[in-house]
Amino acid sequence: MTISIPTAVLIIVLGLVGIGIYALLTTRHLIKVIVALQLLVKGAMLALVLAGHLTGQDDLGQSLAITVIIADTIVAVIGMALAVQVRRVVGTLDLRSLTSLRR
Amino acid sequence: MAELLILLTIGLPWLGALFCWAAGDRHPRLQHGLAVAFSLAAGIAALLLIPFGKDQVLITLSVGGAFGNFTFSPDGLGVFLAAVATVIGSLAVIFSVDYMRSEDQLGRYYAFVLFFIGAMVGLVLTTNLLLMFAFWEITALTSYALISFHNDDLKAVAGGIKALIITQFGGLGLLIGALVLFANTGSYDILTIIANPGILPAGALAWMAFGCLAAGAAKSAQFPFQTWLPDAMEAPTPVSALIHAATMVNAGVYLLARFFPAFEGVPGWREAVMAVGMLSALLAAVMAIFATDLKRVLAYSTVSQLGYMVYAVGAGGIFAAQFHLLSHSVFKALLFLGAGAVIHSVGTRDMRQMGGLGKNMPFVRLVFVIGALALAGLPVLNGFWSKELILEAGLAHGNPLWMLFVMLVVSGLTAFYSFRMVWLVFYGQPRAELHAHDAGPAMKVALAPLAIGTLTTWLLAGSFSRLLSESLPAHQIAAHSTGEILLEVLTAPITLIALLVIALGLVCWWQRDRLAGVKRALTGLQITATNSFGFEAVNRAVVLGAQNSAEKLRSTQTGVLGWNVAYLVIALIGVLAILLLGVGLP
Amino acid sequence: MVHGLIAAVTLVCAIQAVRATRLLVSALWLAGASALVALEMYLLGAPEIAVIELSVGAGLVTVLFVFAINLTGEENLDARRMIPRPLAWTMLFIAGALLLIFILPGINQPATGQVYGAFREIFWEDRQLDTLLQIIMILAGVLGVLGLLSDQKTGQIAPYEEHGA
Amino acid sequence: MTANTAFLLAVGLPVAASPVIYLIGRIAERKNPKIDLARWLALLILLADGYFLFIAGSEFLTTHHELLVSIGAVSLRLDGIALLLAIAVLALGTLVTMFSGPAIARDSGRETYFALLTAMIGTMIGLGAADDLFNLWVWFECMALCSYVLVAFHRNEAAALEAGVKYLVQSALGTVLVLLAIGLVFTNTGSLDLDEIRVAAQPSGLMLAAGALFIIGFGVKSALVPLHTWLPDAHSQAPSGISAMLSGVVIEAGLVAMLRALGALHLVTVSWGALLLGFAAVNMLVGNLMALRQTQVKRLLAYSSLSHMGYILLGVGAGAVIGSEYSAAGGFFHILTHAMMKGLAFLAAGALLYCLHQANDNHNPLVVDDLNGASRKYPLTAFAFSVAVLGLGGLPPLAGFMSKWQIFVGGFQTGNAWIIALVVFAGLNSVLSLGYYAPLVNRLYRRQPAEIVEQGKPMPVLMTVTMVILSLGVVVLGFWPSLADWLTGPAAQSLLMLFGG
Repeated sequence: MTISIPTAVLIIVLGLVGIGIYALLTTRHLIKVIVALQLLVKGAMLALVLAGHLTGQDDLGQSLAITVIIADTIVAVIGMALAVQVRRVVGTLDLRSLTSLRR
Repeated sequence: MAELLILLTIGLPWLGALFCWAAGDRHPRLQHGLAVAFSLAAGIAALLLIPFGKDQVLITLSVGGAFGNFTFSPDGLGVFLAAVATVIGSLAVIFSVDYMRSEDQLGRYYAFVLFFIGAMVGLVLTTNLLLMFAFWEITALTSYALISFHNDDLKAVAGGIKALIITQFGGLGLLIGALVLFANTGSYDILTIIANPGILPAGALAWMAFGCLAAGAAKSAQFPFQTWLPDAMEAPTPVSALIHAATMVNAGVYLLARFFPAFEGVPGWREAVMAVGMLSALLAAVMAIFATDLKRVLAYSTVSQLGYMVYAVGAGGIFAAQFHLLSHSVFKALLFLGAGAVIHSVGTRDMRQMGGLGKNMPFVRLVFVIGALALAGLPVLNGFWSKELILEAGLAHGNPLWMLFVMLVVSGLTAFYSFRMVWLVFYGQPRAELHAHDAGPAMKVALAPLAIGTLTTWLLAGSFSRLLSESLPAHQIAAHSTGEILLEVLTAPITLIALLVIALGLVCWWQRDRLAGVKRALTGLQITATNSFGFEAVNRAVVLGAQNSAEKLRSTQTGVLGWNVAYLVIALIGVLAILLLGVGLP
Repeated sequence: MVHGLIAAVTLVCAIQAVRATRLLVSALWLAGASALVALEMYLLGAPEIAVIELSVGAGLVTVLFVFAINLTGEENLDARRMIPRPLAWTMLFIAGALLLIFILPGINQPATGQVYGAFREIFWEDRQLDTLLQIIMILAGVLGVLGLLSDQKTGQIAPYEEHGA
Repeated sequence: MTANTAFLLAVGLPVAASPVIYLIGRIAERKNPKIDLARWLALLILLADGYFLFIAGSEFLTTHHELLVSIGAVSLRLDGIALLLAIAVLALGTLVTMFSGPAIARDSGRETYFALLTAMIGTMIGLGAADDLFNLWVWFECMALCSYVLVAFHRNEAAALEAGVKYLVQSALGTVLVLLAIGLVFTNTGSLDLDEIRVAAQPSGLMLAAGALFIIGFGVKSALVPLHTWLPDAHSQAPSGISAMLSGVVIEAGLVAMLRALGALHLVTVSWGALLLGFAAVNMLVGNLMALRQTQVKRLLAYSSLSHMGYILLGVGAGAVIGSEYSAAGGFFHILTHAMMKGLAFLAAGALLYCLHQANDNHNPLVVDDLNGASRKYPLTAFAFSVAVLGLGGLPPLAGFMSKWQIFVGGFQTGNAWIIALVVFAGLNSVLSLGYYAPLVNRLYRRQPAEIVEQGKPMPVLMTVTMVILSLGVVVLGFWPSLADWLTGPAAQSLLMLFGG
């Protein structure tokens, strides 16, 4: 059985997104949360490139993806800065201790 | 000229409200003065407006779009109620000069009282249903603010919220009515629908009719919404007199009377209105018999008397209802202000601690007795004439006679509790060490006109009927002279029956010691009545239910990031599932 | 076949990145996944973005992670999850299945759009607005880092002044 | 200056100016921290931006032609919705800038705050005007990035950091879903231009999935229940000016983005509006119940934003489903009035928070007990707060009454039984909401001030001025609701064009 190229890429996309959300659901470590976000965005980025490829507009897909890379790197940077500050102020990166805001 | 007077009657109190607020609480004398001046000026403007009472739109502000035209029209119903609101309003303000003398935050007090007066005038003069609803809500807001005026008192706060929520809940009926009207006709004009109810489809008209009934019942503290009024008695007494006896609570009756020509053809509507009025009159009268708090007795009696008016509207006696409204406004304001003088003097509202106060407060006793006799419906006071007219309206063709019978019984109960109240407060032996003093000068200035009014307003019957008859063509009110009306009342057999029942009520109070057996037999009724026939329990259950479900729901905000993300996934699943099931794959 | 293999390895990397107990290891697995995504992009005919992904996604971000982990330190958390694993799996499975039901029939019939020009033109001219807005993103990132991590402590807040307006 | 140039400047000026604000602010901070140059610079920029917007907007309103400016292949379009959002954002943004001066005067990093605030305002104006699906996402993401940093501005407080983390993660996840949806749309239509997509998007499973992803992705930002969980945290922990922005315009900007994306897919199914109506019902109820027993003031206001988003969705959704112009206009009117009322409520709460807590170097949240008797010391603030919450509760003669009314009228006019039932439900919710708004007012006017009120610091003048301006707006619109028609009417028409035309 051969897998068509779009199907294979689609598997990567959905796989990355699924794994990313799974990690968000279960992980307790803030840095791991940021890792999960990175996985998610890579999936989304690949989806855009795939879309460009399928519609014959590879270069448009690429230029969108660049913007996405920048955006998600910034998200990661801000996330890490938050994490570092959380470590300083709260003393731990355990998400279980970041549950003071409830009800 | 009339345009200017309309604007003045609404605008002067609102301007006064602004000034009183702006004057600042460091200048109480200035605030008293401003309030009295502006309310009196509004009262004069309203009285001057009466001769212009015609059925015609005088002011049109074209707002457009979803808001229609803001229109005002001084017809008989409107100018009469505007006059009641401003005149009794200014008397209540004058009374407040003494009553609120030592109080704090007068700016807030007077601002809301004046804001209320203006809104009440607007409510009765506008012919745009949106605007009517807006004024309706403003009166609810001011009523709420004044009930809770003593904000540090938890009971006052609770009473305010209760009144606000219940009247707003009923107010939804008026909202629905207004929206139905606009959705079907593209305008909020009240006069059109009254002149020609056929422009609405029958179903829509029924929604509007019963919506207005719900709104009117809530505003006038009628069954099944009556519970808020007794708790509203936490308000300063002049406010109780003005808002919760003489004016705002009449808005419900006004609404039903105003729309009567449009709704009378709706199947079941008139019967429902009569039933609401009858039940309110009966239940409240029974509660008044057992109540021990002076203001609560008056509150129950207000519910009961409003029940008479609502019943009269349902029975088709618009003139009788409005005439009783006039009488009731005057004598109930008198009773409340009299009670206010007593409470101000002795510092308690519990009648069980009073007794024998008449010796020290002869003036208050005199006016209070006049008011109580009018409430009981004894000739020749104003309450007698208007109540008899209502009973007579109940006889009209097609009205169920058993309801009339109940109303007759209620008039006996009314006599009973009126005498009980007067006796407990002013006569007999003092039951506690209370230092009573008679009313202050400003209080007397406010009480005297009301007492005179109670003795004389029935003389206005003829001109009142002419005013209504001329300006409300759709209501088909026949104009009669005062003499004709009085003669009609005096010669009607029902008057005699009613007087007999009232006398029976009196005798029962007189011979209460001999009726101890009956009283024992009625202990069960007493317990039920003091528990407000279970309505309070329903209220509490609703409040508790809302609070418990709120508390339960709050636990969904876990503060755990994982769950937050899980909700997002669940929402995605939900939306996809809805699309799959609802739309299907193309 | 190559694509299938890349897909498999990418997902393994991703899973490892999530499962790894040590953060550094996790970051490295992430870099691996990133590199493979870049490879896949290259194969899809997107060489420029592949390079950028390799340098930024696999390179820069990993460096940042290492920095951040150094600053915060490794922390051994017990294995308890935020929410139960079976529940997470069930939700993801349902969501994924639903999405696939919607997507699969259509994914293989793409539209063909108009091709406007070369990458350089598209990026620098057609989509210059997106490119310009990256400046704002970077500004937010820089200010975020500077703002969050500047050394000032709570005690150094300026004293209260009357009418601080 | 042509209208198109003015429009471009209106979009670009705040964005372009924000690095300058930061740099100059930074330098001024070193030289003389007393002047707080960044704030005044930001205010100047925003006022200038208002001038440009005025030129562009009046051109659009007089000619009834949408302004279209192309930059490369991407264009920006000034239609009714864009103008309404821009005016709401700019007006509230300017007032918040004024307010924030004293509110954060003692914190470090003021230049960061004002630079990012200006940038966020600019990106929201751009977001409203975006005419390209991907460009819409870029504006959206820029706005989000600015707001993450602003929410966590109090970086030494654990709660603020926690709120920032949650906001960032949930928002970023939403962003990813939007990107996936863009990928699907792009695959299916071969285009990113919203107008081309409108024509090309035909019913298919793929596009349904894309729409669902748009709803969830943008829905995180616009606080649809149950995607709202970040909102009470972020809105309560952010600096009060930012809370006002978030609640007053940012969640609405998320909604506008969602409407643009869904509007492009309007041929796919008519159900988008119906889904929004469903969320409207849930939002109203959940928001009110969550607020009912809340004791922290800012958190209470945050939950009430959920229910107000419900009213807005009711108007907008009915506009999208049935094409009811009154509904749509009501929805947009409520966006305006809610921006004013909720902005005012957050600013008033923030002013009290500042005077009672922060000025005394204490970082506790403002709880309802702190409001007791606040009118004694802060009469104007108490009055403004009362106006705001009573307006939110829908009491006349305040703006909230009229905007709700317009939504309700539109709903009834559709004649659709479901929508009418929803309007009645909304009315019930409005009554329920008084159960938590009214007690707040009561507390403010108690005679016996809470101890904390007696120790409160005086209210800065600029704060009072902003609150007075907003209160006046709320009252005036309540008396004369058609004053906003020139703005809500075109916005409603634009919405109907999006979903029907």
